[in-house]
Amino acid sequence: MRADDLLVETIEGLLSKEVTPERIHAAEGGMDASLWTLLEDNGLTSVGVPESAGGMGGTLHDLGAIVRAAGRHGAPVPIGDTLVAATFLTGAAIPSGPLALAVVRNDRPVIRIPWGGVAQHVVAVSDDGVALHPVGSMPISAHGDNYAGEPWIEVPADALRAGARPSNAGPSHAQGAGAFARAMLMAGALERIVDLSVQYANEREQFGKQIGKFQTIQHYLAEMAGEAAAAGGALDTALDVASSSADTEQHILVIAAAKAYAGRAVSTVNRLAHQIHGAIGFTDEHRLQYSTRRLWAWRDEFGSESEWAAVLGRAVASGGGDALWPTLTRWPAAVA
Amino acid sequence: MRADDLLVETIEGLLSKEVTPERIHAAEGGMDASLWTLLEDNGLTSVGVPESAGGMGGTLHDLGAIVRAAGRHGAPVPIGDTLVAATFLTGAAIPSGPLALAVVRNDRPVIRIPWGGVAQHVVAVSDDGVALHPVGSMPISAHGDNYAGEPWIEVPADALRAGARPSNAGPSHAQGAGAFARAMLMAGALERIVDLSVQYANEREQFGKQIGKFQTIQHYLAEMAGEAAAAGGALDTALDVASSSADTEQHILVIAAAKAYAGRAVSTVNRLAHQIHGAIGFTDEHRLQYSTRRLWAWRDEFGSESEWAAVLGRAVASGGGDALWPTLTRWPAAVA
Amino acid sequence: MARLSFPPAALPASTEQLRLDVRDFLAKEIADGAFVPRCDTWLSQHDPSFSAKLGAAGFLGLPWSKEYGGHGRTALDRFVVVEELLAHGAPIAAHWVSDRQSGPSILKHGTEEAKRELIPDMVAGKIFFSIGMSEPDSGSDLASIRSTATSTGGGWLLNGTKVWTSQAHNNHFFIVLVRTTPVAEAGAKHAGMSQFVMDLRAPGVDIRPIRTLNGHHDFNEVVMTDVFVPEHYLMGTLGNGWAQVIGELAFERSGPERYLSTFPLLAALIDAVGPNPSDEAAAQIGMLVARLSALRRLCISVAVSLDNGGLPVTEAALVKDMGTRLESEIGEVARQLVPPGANPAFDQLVGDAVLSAPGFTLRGGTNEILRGIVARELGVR
Amino acid sequence: MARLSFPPAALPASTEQLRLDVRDFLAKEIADGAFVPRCDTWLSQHDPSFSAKLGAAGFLGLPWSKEYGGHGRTALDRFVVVEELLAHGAPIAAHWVSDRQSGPSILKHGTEEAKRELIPDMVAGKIFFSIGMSEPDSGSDLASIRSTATSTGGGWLLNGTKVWTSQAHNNHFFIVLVRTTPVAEAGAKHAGMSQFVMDLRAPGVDIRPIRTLNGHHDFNEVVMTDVFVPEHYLMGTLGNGWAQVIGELAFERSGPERYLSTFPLLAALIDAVGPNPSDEAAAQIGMLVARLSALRRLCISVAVSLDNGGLPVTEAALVKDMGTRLESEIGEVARQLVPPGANPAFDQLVGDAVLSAPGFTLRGGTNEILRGIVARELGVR
Repeated sequence: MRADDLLVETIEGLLSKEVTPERIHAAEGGMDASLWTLLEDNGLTSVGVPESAGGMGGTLHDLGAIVRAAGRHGAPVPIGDTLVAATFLTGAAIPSGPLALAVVRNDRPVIRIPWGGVAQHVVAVSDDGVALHPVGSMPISAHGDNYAGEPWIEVPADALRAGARPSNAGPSHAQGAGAFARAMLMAGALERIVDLSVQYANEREQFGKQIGKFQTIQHYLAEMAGEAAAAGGALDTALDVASSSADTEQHILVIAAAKAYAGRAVSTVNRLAHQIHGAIGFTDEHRLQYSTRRLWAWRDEFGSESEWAAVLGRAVASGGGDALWPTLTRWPAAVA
Repeated sequence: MRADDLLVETIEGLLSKEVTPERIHAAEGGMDASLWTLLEDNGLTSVGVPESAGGMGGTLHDLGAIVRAAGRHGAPVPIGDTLVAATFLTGAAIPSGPLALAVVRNDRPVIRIPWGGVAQHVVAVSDDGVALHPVGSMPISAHGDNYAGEPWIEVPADALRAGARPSNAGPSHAQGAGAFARAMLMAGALERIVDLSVQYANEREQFGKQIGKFQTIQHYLAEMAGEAAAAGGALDTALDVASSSADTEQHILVIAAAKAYAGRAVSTVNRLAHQIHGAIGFTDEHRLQYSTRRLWAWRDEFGSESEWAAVLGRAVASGGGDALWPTLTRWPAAVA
Repeated sequence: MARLSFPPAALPASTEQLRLDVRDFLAKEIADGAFVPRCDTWLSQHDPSFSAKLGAAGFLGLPWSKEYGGHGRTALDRFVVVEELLAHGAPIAAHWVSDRQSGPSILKHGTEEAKRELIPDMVAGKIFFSIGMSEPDSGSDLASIRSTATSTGGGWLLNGTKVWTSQAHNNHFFIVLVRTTPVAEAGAKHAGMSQFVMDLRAPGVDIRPIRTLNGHHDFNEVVMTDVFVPEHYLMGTLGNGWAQVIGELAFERSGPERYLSTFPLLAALIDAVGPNPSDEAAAQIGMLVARLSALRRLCISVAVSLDNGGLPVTEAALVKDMGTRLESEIGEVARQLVPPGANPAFDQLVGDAVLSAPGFTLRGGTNEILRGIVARELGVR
Repeated sequence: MARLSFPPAALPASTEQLRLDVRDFLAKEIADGAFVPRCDTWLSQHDPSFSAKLGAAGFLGLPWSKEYGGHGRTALDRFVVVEELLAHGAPIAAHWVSDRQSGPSILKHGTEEAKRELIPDMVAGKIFFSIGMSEPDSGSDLASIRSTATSTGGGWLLNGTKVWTSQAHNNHFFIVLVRTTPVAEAGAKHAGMSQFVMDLRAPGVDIRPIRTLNGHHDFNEVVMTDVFVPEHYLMGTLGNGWAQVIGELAFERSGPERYLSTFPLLAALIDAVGPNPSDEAAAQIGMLVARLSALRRLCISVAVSLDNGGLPVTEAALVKDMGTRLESEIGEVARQLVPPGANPAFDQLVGDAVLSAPGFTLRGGTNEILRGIVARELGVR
């Protein structure tokens, strides 16, 4: 399965034009409101929400393509979180404006909400169900930015639980949805970093030749391309399984694999990209760091690669060795 | 502190002459008896044993230098195990011939004894104390070779415990002593592999030039040299601390660090050495594999790198973060 | 910007039943004690009777034309069968080369006579092939081969030495790449080479073992001294051997054998750590599974692309580089999570993986060569 | 065969009391709230008052001659002090360059007048230096610099641009490498360069921030436009600048700041995982400790060798390559063993480590350059 080609063209064209380094820089600590409005006007902030609920319709693959593109360009808007948060508002009207997703874990008195600093509403998923809160009504106990300047807030868990409507979805589902959005964003950003690094390797000269002529740089690029491709593949598998498999227990496992792989890829790709770019890539004026900082931030949000790998590892351990291969061969699902 | 220069010259000269690939090959599944006799005749099989007990005397650094040289050359004799096993026979006469060391753990009914297949006696260390058994008197339940063709035996734990003389030393000390011997052997073998790889990189041509001219090969060699040097440094620290510090609890920690580092180094050094050597290094006729197979075997014996790293990690965890630096700065001991 | 292309792809639903059939077949074979799962079986576990059973069950020569005795199914059907065989650690070295590349080569380039003679018994799992490519000192520089074929009455006389021919001592034929025009005359290093089918039992063939550090005799040196090869064993066009060989590389490099060689160890590791691993042990296992799944995805994408007539040489190189490293690392993780000495069967699998690992990242193009291919495709040079 | 040499070496017993003195001093400062331990403090934590306290306590300029106000102790005494400062995450960026290399350079190459003027206040922790080496586009190719000094009445006029001068906006001077003879005249790329002490507050100096992705303003671009430098600020021999600079590299590359930049995070990690980690978590921490200990050993060996008059350039390069990778990996292990959000102080240290890590393996010679140096010494070229 794949996303709608026209949709992909639309989002790519729009972000290529709008998301300049200057605008990313200006949005740090907040978001790019005019970009958000443009996306909203184009209906891109409600893809995946059924038309019957006031959304644009579209498949999970469409949603994935939009968020991946946002990650590729470093779009400084909470498009990923908004789209996955909306999926928890079944049967309720979806408010306009950016949404943030709160995973109301039972073991934390205070919950950190990525993008909460600019969202209009928070979709809070707890064991009590799903609650929709205007951010303005929330008691905010702390706020700050992640490594990429995306503003989070912290809110007491009790306030987030209040007013929940019973739901089949619990915090682990919200953690999975947030991780899914991050895996989409990360797949895009990883691709971008490979492109930037190839370009730089062809432009930059040292010791009288392009650095791309050094074998070590070539091997770094190959390794980066491999990690980016594999992270993309893991994401594609998650999209396929989550949209086609009736076995919902598999959904969390393929998301786990996608987020774990993306996180793993960050270690290699960011490290080698900065090594290739040298000092210039370490400055805050270079394009590279808008992507690498996002990846460092995103790999921690909604569960690190080790946390998600452990989810996957515990599941396969409890199934036993003989069950691993049949599990793997169920993803990606065989399709006609 | 360092080993006696004359001793180092002696062992190096002797092993350089004797330990040919042909003799290593011929000894697989057993040992090189004439090499053993030569070492014994030169008094090298009882270095570290006090002259009062019929040994050659000498320091722990002397012992370390002999075993490291044995590792460097891949000497197919149980010199390392013999020398460290003898240290458990305090007050008893040390029998002639090779010794093997049995770590009689309480959680295993049967104990695997490295080099047991050619040793004359087994020094068995259990919670009951230290027992010295002629191998011929042992009920052998299984036997085989490690990856390097060094023959082990398995003996029921009860038979090994029998006849033990009470001792301050227990199985954890024996595990440490065996690991120490392995760390010495491994430091030597790692150095040898770096040398072999540099030599090969200068000799072998591909695509019309020496492969040592490829940047990737150069970087591999640098990485290998670093790992070998660090493993050697970790061993030197263990030798210093174990011979000078009155705080015996530190002994096991520096041995842990040395064995853990050596094991870690094997992964990198063996992998890159074989990658440099290509297909020829994978054949059983090439010198390289006498060293790499030994390292694969030794890193598992008397505790893998993860087991020893965990020993060290648990110790520093129980001490707390503030205690780490004072601990580290006690090794290597400051000396005049 | 050039970018590698791994279009979303999935195996067709029509492969599902076949997969279950193979799985049932293997479950019965394991239950009957026909084999114990091992690592790296496609190179090392040579069992003609098992291959014949697979042939009889219809699992060999799947995509080959029915005209010559094949099953007329697809390359993706074969992909599924191979995945199952590898994942279960079945002994498949006997028919491996025959089924993967020799059969397709003969069907593509062979003479009608050769097809009729050889293909039916290859489908039956009764005739086995090796590869005659590498030569002493050729290393990664395959174009530097020196073996020759010279025309003679009704055929060719072959001379020279091939190395690293796996299972030549157990197999019947190999397809050999030789010079048919000297470099000086051919004008270019890659010109003037041709491929032939050669009978490994023919007079003038001397097969000498190359033993490897894992204690195996999998490989051989094959010395050819005036070996007669009949005319109808010429493959394809005279002088076009290099192009024919290169065209096969994507097939050779992209298969599931490039990441599944140590799968049986991973399955055993899961049982060895038990159902309640620590978070950190679970994370290590989970990450191996995530990597395996991701690479499998890429590998399927390459297979589908090949099946659609694409030639994803670079993508295949990338999957092979990453997959073979994963195969090695499974051994490293396993031996650290489960110390040796407690379970001989597990230790055997670890030993397989550790001692065979150097081969994983050398055979079929070293990983350094592969990364160079990927980098060039990315647009640096 | 050339082999790297790390002779067994230990710090002299005479350093022991000094170590304890520094440790006591730091414990009191931490207890007084003078600083909170951070990562990478030698680059980023600029605190003139703390440096002055260290000066007053006698911990700066330790090996420098008493004739100029130094303490007449040894380089190994300084080594011990620096280890303690780094391990405790103390704010030492102000005096860092001054104490590590500018003071020794001035004592070795500076004029008598410069020594009398500058050294006493450097020992007191009141005058701070930066480094004037890199230029735009020079990258790893340091010899390609283009800044110039031309002779004028009683001194020199400096023109050009230096980049990556850490803390130039906070410090008083830098030692700058410039061309005093054009390449064409000098005859060789490395000839015709000279070193000067330059006042960063002199007319014609324009200091512009270079902000880095970790949000810091540690670095600057220093634009020199006809900056007058008095004759007595010439360092060493005119035209000998390159040799002087290269001679310092072993000192610059071998210090404990090449593996201790993230030590405070490792200590915090141990507390964060608590006294009873899982076997696998303990193994990860234990391996970091084993690596740290091994590298410290090698680093001490280099320091002792330097102190004995050796010039272990290659060994220093190797330690820096390995040490800076360890610094980065401490951050990676820490963030995976302890997920963020539970402990802001810990998260701060992780953030320090993760976002500063790219600099670790670039500054002072990239790790790729260092590995090339090591390989050449091993005998391949």
